[in-house]
Amino acid sequence: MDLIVFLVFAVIAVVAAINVVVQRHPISSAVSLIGVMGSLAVLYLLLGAEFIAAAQVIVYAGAVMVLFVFVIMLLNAGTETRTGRSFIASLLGVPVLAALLAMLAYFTARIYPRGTEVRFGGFRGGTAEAVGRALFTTYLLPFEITSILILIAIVGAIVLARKELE
Amino acid sequence: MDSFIVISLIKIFVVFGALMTILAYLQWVERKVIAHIQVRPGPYRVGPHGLLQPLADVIKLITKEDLVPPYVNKVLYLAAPFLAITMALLSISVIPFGPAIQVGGYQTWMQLTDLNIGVLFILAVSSMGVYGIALAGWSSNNKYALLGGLRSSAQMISYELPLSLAIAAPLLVSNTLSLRKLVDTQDGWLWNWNLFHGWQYVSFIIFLIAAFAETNRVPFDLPEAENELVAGFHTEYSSMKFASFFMAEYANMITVSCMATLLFLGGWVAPWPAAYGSGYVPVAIFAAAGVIMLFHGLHPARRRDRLTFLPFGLILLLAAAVFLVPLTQSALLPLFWFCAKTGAILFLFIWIRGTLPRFRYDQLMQFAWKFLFPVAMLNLLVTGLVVAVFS
Amino acid sequence: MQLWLIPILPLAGFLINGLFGRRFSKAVVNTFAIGSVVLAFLWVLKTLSGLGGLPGTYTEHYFTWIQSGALSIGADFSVDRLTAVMLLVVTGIGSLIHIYAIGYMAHEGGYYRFFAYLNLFMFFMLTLVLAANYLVLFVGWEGVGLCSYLLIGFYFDKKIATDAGNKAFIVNRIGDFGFSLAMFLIFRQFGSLDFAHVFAQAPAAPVGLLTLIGVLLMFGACGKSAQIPLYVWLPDAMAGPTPVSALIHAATMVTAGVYMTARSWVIYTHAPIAMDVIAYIGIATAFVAATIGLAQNDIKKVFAYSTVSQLGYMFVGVGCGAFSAGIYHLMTHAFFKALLFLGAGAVIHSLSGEQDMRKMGGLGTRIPWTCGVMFCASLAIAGFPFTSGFFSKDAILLAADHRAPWLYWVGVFTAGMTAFYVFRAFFMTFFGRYRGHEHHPHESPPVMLVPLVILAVLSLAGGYLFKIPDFLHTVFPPVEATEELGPMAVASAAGLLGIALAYLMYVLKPGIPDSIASGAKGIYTLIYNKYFVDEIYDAVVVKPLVGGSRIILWKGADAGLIDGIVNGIGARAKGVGGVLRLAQSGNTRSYATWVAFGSVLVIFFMAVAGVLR
Amino acid sequence: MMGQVPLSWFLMLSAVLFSLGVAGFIFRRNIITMFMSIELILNAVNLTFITFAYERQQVAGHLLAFFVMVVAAAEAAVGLAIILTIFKNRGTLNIDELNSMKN
Repeated sequence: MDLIVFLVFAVIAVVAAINVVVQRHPISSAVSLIGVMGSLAVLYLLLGAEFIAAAQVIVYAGAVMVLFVFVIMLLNAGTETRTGRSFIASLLGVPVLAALLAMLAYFTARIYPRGTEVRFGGFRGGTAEAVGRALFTTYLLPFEITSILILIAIVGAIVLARKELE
Repeated sequence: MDSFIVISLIKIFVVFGALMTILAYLQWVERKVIAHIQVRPGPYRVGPHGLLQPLADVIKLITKEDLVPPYVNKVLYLAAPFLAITMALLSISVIPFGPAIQVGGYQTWMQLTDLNIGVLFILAVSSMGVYGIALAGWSSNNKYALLGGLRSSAQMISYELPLSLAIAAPLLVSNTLSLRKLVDTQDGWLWNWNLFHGWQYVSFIIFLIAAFAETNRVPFDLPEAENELVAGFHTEYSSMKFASFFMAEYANMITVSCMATLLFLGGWVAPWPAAYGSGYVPVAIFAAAGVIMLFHGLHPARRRDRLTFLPFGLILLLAAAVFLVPLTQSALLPLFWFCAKTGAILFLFIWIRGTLPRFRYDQLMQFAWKFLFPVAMLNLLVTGLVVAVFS
Repeated sequence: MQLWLIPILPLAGFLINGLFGRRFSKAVVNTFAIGSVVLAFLWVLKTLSGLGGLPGTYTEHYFTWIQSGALSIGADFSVDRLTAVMLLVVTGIGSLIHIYAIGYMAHEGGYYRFFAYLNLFMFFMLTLVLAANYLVLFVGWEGVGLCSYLLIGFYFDKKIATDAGNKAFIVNRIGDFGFSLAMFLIFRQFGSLDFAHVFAQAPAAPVGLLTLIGVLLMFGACGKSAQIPLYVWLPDAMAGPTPVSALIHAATMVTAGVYMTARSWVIYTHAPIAMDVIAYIGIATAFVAATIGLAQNDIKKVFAYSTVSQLGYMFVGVGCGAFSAGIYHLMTHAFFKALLFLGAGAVIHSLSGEQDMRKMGGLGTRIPWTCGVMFCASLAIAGFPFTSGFFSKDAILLAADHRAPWLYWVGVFTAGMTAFYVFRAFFMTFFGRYRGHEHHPHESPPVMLVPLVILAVLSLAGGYLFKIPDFLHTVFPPVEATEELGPMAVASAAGLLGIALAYLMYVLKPGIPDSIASGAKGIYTLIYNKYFVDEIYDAVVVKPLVGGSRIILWKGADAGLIDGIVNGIGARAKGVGGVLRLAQSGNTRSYATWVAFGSVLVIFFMAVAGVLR
Repeated sequence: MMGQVPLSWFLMLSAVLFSLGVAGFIFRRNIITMFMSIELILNAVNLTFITFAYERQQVAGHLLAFFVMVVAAAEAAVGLAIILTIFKNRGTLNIDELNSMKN
């Protein structure tokens, strides 16, 4: 059961992610990315991270990606044009990527042999209560600092995007 | 394990069927109520008092030509209504309608599934609902649709904040994210409801206002402002795809009404304990309604209504009798109270649609960001403080 | 006891006047400037009375200022009897001069600036005096140097004033160089700069090193206290306002060298050669300056050379082991020299800025109060019996006699010359016929006269009232010299002789000086031109230095070497940059590719290094 | 039924998503798409955090993922504002044409 869930959503995630990269139109990419995020949320649930799964959907899919879609619509961004300016990217891109993926896969497989297995309900520490408790005790300082970060981001975004007053 | 799946499947079918019927008839109710507010009869031709009107509408929509305009982004154009209705229906799945019941030896909850984070789930799903509208507006390749879609998504994002904050306040009072436990904490008397017990009047009002905006209802139905945007994001949609958006809107209405009931009005809990006779309220109501029906049906001046009023009077009397049967009481009483409360809020939705004019767009945004959001924030702060001090 | 309050009060005055004084009225500036100094004086009195008899040293530690390896410098203040004397002199006379300056500076521009600088000077001077280690002392030392520079150049629109300021500053740097070297040696030898620590260990240190330290310290003191060979800045420093000359260049700052030498007495007593050097330099300075003073016509120049000469006396006292006598003379000199300068200032003030004595004369009847106080001061400096100068100068001469008779005789001769040139100035100013152009010489306002009168009383009776050698017996080793009537009488007689000679030459027979000047033309020209020391310095030191700098440092080192290196580096960087520029394509995707490539390399090397197991 | 999933599969999935994100960043020319690729990379990293949280049975990984989300949200707000400004000033979203740093 867990395996089926994993396989289904992992496949969805990978296919959607490939779609993000190969689609020529940004809005298709955005919709595919939402798909990736949604399937990742399900995988988070599988790993016992129910709060993070909800946050993933609310914050990422529900807020961040809406912003993306919004901007795409606002700018009426069309399909991208081919402008082969980067010699380096076309030359080194594919080998570097292949090497990166191969190395990541190789070391993952070597460091994490098939010993540990994930099953639904194997970790019950990811409830909203547990996360909230850790957030407001051990990690209070970083949490408060993020509020400052967000404040700065708000101010920055407003300053950047406002109409010129002059 | 197997029985769990079976029961779940049964529940899904029951809930889905009931929901579809309710959706259809909610529209009938709306037309009727608005008609009466405007002193006219409303649908009256199809069936007695227009009771078969929803069926006729459905048949019309299904049989209508499913037109896909040229120059649209096909994939997204087709996906958008599907996304909208899916997200709308998905949130129903975690809403509990009543307590645990015994069905032939199996105990089960009157709820499709219970999540520890039920409230968060609903928030998450409703935040995904934006895409249906935004993508519909964009993919239509029509400027009215695009503007409607943009307006709608901006409006939904804006009002999601006060909505979430208004939801958080009663959650603080009840100290849980599970919708079922939420109801349990409000058991007993009327004044145990979060609305009264936790002094959540401000939250309740904010929640209702934000809910109106979230569901794009009057007075916040800017995306569909006919005189500016034709029909907003679904200008280019017809047939079942149009019906999907329509159903999604009503499903969202039902969802937020259920949420209001669960969060503020005690869910399926009766206003006072059964020991003091709350169990006889539905009996009395149904019996009274039945008697009135029979009275009017037998009235010589209303011969046309004799065919419908007499049977319906009898059905209502029967319903009153069913509420007296102890076996069914345990299941039906909570359901009755839940539906009554939800229905009251749905009536409020319709009532306001028939009463209030539409906002201007800049007013709408200013109201959200400059008034509603700070008030909701302050309300949450005060609630948190009170809870922290008194617990 | 809150010692820190003593310097902080003038600092507060400085900050307030310096930052906001421009907008203040003169009354407000006065309130802060004089108020802070008078408060400091009162606080000194309260502190000293609170400390009782002060048998030992009272130290306050505020915070650790510098902590670096073995070096630990605390911001410490300490008070012993020596400090007490200095504190009273500095704040007391400082207060009087501040009050005097209200009247003197009333018509000058930059009023607030003047008082701000003066307060800043008080702050640094008190820091110098209160310091419990050499470095804090050095802070005060440099600080008073800075204030001296600022105040000498107070009339910054006059080139002569700014030049004099620069000269004072640069000459002092030479002395400070010696002081710094001395401090390095002290730290190297003793591992600390605290007075208590250093003096406790000094007796065990090698004599050669102590001598070196002593000579280097003395070199610093020579700069600050205007001794040969670094005395040249002090006469030029008279370009500053007269209260500055009185406060900084007569009463307090220039005595800092004497104070510092006396403070380091432990080092000197274990380095007899260094002490001899001090004594010889002191006597030479006293003599040379006195001879120059004989022929000066500028009233302030006369007193400037007199100051140099008297400082030489103090050095003689210190160099002869009579530290308390040196401090004694320091104090009495502060009284009468401040009075002389302030009186001269009053004269100059009454003549609207005239400083040339040849254009004065006959002022005794017109400004009788000024004349009276000047007479008191002149008597004191001439060592007239039972005035303050008599006691202190005799104490020094007795010590010198005990050390070496020739020192004593030169000292006596110098004392006679001192009496002569001071009374020469007195008679030229107040007697005879008025030779100036100012029609209405006017008496100074009371705000100037009151401090003068107080100082006059101190000049006459100060030596008797404050028996410094008795007071300081707990600080310094006892002086072996006993009070002998003979040498005392001789010294007094020399003074009286000088006075009489001056009376003869400048009152009774005014023709004599000119005939002497024409008779001994060579000598007269020599001393009139201050032995051509400035010219010699210019030829021997300044010109070669400037020339050498121009040729070697500027053309050779700067233009050739340094510019070459800098330009070379620039050219190399440009070359390297030209290669690296190829990587900076401005194309984000290329950058991203490089980053990915780099991370692949990182993973690869991590694997090679075995980090990934 | 073989119902359990090896932990490494999650990590493999993460690696694949990460590489796809990098690929998107390198090969796409639209700034918005590149930006979305960054989001994809962040998501891939978040998956590893959650996976490790499961392996260690500690909630710290979830918090890290949470902070990543917060940062991503802030980054999206500012980044998209920058993109808006770029578009306003330069009239293009093609990264290859935005090379005024060169020369």
